[in-house]
Amino acid sequence: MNPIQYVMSILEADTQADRVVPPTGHTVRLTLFSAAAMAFLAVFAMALSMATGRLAVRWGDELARSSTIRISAPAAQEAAQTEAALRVLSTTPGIKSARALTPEEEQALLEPWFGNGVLLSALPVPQLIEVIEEGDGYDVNGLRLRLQAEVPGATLDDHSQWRKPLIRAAYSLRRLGTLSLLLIGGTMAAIITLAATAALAANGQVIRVLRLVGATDSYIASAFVRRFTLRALIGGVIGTVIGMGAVFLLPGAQAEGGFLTGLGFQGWQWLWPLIIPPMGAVVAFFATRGAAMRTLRGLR
Amino acid sequence: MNPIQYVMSILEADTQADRVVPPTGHTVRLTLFSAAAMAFLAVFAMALSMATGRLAVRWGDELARSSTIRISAPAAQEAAQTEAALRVLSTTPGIKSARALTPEEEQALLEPWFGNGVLLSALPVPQLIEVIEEGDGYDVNGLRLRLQAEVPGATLDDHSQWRKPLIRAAYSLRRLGTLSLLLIGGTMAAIITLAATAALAANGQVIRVLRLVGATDSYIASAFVRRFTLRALIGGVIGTVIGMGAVFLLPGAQAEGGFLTGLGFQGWQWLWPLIIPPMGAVVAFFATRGAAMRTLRGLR
Amino acid sequence: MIELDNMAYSYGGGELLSGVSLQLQPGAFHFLTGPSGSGKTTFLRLCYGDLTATAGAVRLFGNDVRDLSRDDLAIMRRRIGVVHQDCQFLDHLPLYENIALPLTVSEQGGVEEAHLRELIQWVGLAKRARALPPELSGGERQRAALARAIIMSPDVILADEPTGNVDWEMSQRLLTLLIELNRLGKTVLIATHDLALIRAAKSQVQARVLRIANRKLQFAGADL
Amino acid sequence: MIELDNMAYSYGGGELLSGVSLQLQPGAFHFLTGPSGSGKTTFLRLCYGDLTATAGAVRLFGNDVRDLSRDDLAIMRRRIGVVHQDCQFLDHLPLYENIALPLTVSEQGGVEEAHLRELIQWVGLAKRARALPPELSGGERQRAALARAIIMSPDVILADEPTGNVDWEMSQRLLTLLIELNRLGKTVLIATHDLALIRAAKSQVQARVLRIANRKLQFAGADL
Ligand SMILES: Nc1ncnc2c1ncn2[C@@H]1O[C@H](COP(=O)(O)OP(=O)(O)OP(=O)(O)O)[C@@H](O)[C@H]1O
Ligand SMILES: Nc1ncnc2c1ncn2[C@@H]1O[C@H](COP(=O)(O)OP(=O)(O)OP(=O)(O)O)[C@@H](O)[C@H]1O
Ligand SMILES: [Mg+2]
Ligand SMILES: [Mg+2]
Repeated sequence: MNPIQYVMSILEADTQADRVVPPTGHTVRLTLFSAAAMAFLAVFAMALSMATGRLAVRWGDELARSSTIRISAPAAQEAAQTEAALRVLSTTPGIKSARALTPEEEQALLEPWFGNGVLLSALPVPQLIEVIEEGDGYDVNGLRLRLQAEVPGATLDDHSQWRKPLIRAAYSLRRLGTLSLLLIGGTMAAIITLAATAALAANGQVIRVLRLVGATDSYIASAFVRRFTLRALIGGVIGTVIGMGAVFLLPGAQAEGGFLTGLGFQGWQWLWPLIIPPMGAVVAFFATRGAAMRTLRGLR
Repeated sequence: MNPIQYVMSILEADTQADRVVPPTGHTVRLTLFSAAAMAFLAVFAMALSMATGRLAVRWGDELARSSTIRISAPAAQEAAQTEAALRVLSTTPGIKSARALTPEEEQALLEPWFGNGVLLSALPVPQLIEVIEEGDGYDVNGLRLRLQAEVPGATLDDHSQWRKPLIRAAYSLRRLGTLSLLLIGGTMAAIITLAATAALAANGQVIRVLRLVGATDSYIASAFVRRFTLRALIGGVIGTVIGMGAVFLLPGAQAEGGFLTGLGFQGWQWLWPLIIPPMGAVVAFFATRGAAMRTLRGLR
Repeated sequence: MIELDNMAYSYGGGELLSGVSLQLQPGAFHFLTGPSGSGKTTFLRLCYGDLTATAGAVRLFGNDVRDLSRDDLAIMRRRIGVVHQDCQFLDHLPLYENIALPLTVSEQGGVEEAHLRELIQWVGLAKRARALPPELSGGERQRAALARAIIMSPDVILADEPTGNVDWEMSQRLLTLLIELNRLGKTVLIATHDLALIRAAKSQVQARVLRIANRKLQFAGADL
Repeated sequence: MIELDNMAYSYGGGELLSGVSLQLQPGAFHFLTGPSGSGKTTFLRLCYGDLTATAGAVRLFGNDVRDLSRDDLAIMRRRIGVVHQDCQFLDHLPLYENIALPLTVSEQGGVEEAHLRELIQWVGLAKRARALPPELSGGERQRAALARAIIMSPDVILADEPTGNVDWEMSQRLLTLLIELNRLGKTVLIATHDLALIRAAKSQVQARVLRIANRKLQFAGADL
């Protein structure tokens, strides 16, 4: 049996055993639609969450993790002090690498200020050391004290002054993405629950008749549960597919490699939205079961 | 009549004339809840939209709108060339202001590179002119050509190289906010419509009885419309209040004045979410009216 | 009051009624009989404009049903009291409010409390007036439906099997009520299977018996 | 089969039934009468475990109803065919599927096509078998309800006003069907207002008549 046949067999099973549940009607359509709408929003929330997550990781990596040490010393001592600073850095925990910038690199950095016609050697340019952190980073104050003691001409500039807001922004964006994912997921579950409950309440007459002709609770409940779970699943698939299509077609979704690559999924992230329909179905399953059992408990 | 009395009178009017519509039940609760849930999400989407809007405006204003001109000339000519450059700038359309930086400002700018022990006057530091744009900005190439002709030592650095991605990011965030507002607004309308329709379909029996005892279409429709519109309004108010409360309590919502002030409203922006409940009510009004009329058309 | 002119009706399949002509005059008292499924309920629905004839004409108070707007029809229905075979109520309202419903929806102002109470008393529901419809017995529902049909003092009363679920004494009581209303000039048409009821009525009022047979409406002979 | 032992019932207000004792033996044929609202429907609902007695005991096939689990009760119901006063169907299924519903939900395998067709024929619904319940006349629904009650060949048949909406000939026909089932050993209990029906039955079968009066169940005398 190939997968398509398998899916078709589930859909057909529905038309056989569950004929006792009204096949269409507003309540079923409501379940279908709310599952679809919520799946659609959830895909977007997920895309937002992933995009902000990516952004946070990138900013975190590229900006937060580097700092600079400036050695301002008489020309004769500069090389020695640079050496000393590098030695201190190599024994500081939390530092991945440290390296003195070459004159060319320093010139490139200063170009905006002096233009490219200036000979660096003519300027008292301090030697710069680029420090890359690792793990949780290093202890800024500790390092500053050690440098003060061992390398008098060194000044540590950990970039945090002007970069911290960027990092904060990135993490606040990421929190925002996660928050909307949670909010929309929660609302999705609540709406599907309520739609299934309302749909079931509208079918009180059906439940009463079935009970009167001798159907057991589990027979009645499972007939409803199958139908509504299937509807939620189908709705979820429809919503997810439309949502993924929309995300794919969004301008800027294609990786531009810019500062913020835009809303979208990348690579294996496209697999994530696929969990939305099954989750909707699970929610519908428990909601319908609960509602059916509650309705049944009121009957003898 | 004070406002509270007025609201109470609306709620009571409902208990008088509209007793013919079942007061509670899953369908009404569904309308109430979906209006609330959607209002809640809409508040968040609005907050996101406003936060990103603010961010875009700030980045746009602070980063995009300034550029720098560097005058590298022999010390004797520097003042004259600076004058000339300022003259050129004052006649360039799209420039709001241009001003030469004071030595102190220049020193502050260069501090990260040289430390604060360096005497600027000892360095061949070029004179910097800060240019603030206005409107659509100036013609970069045109200005560059004019400067080349009139101020040989001037170099224009329009910051766009490294600032453009930031601007792009800001605007892409803002688009994202607007997009989620539209998505959630649309879904909200659709869910309220469907809930009202399903609620009405579940009340087909009520409509039939009313029609049989001689109620006119407009009587029946307006009884339902009043009730469901009121429910959508109440739901919308509840959702909006909870949403606003949640936004208010979000960490980082309090203005930190940072790079991204976090999700939240500022000042008069707190008034914006107040349009959500009436909008939900309007949607419910038309949805219920349409559904009632459709149900009625099937009856004689 | 109600005039049927060579009217025919079909639900889509074959014709159920055809060539039906009848004039219900003010003060007339009619019974309608016929086997189950012969079209009695259908006939009544045609008489109050719930269905539209597929051929011929139905005139209510002089107006052709096809020419009536939906609102006209609703207003005309307030002059016709109907007891439906499957008594339909608003399940969330207590019985007395259900009985007063035609007054409520006509927006003609409040119910005369005393009149309502008297009527409920007459149909034997005084004790159950505050019960919800689903809490009533079959016969109680039928009596409530009759009370609702006559609360507006309509010109015409159409009753579909109004005594199918009540005991003999109660059905006599309801019959007496309908005969009294008829004496006040109301037109009464009762669809029923209960031949004993028809016989009882004939001894009190000049009632005619209509019978649906073979898609036609006939006057039954004196054999009842 | 069904045993009531000094049973009482109240819906919350005063007692509706009290001190009711009765044994329905296999092969018994009973009628149940009483004024409208006296508790006939309530009595039947107690007999198939839809309500639980507030005092005394009700035993179905030897089991106290209070001791039955919900599933036991459902399975026991398949041995009791019930015709409800307000015939309830699944409005989205055609008539023949509604009649076969007890078989469907018992998951005991398919319906015997021939048996189903014969039964539908007998209650005169052959032409309407594919109609949906809302498209049926009142009498047609009642006949369908009876057919549904007996499709499983239950041991006990409880019928609440099964002939309230059908004509005299059809009611005779339905009575014949019930009498025939009784001859096969089924227990039959019919709640009805129709004294003519009871008289007709008494000439064909040894039927006893129960009457609810003043909250008590009594055997009616020969005065019927
Ligand atoms: N669910 C309920 N809650 C409260 N009271 C009820 C409920 N069901 C029935 N009753 C009341 O109990 C009494 C008996 O009802 P029941 O339906 O048993 O009467 P019945 O003998 O079948 O009458 P009928 O011949 O009119 O069908 C009635 O007065 C009815 O109003
Ligand atoms: N909505 C409908 N669609 C199709 N057929 C219908 C519809 N309503 C009724 N019928 C059929 O029309 C016929 C007449 O129905 P009607 O209800 O008028 O009968 P009746 O004389 O009132 O019968 P009873 O005495 O059983 O109430 C029946 O065979 C019924 O099945
Ligand atoms: Mg009928
Ligand atoms: Mg009863």
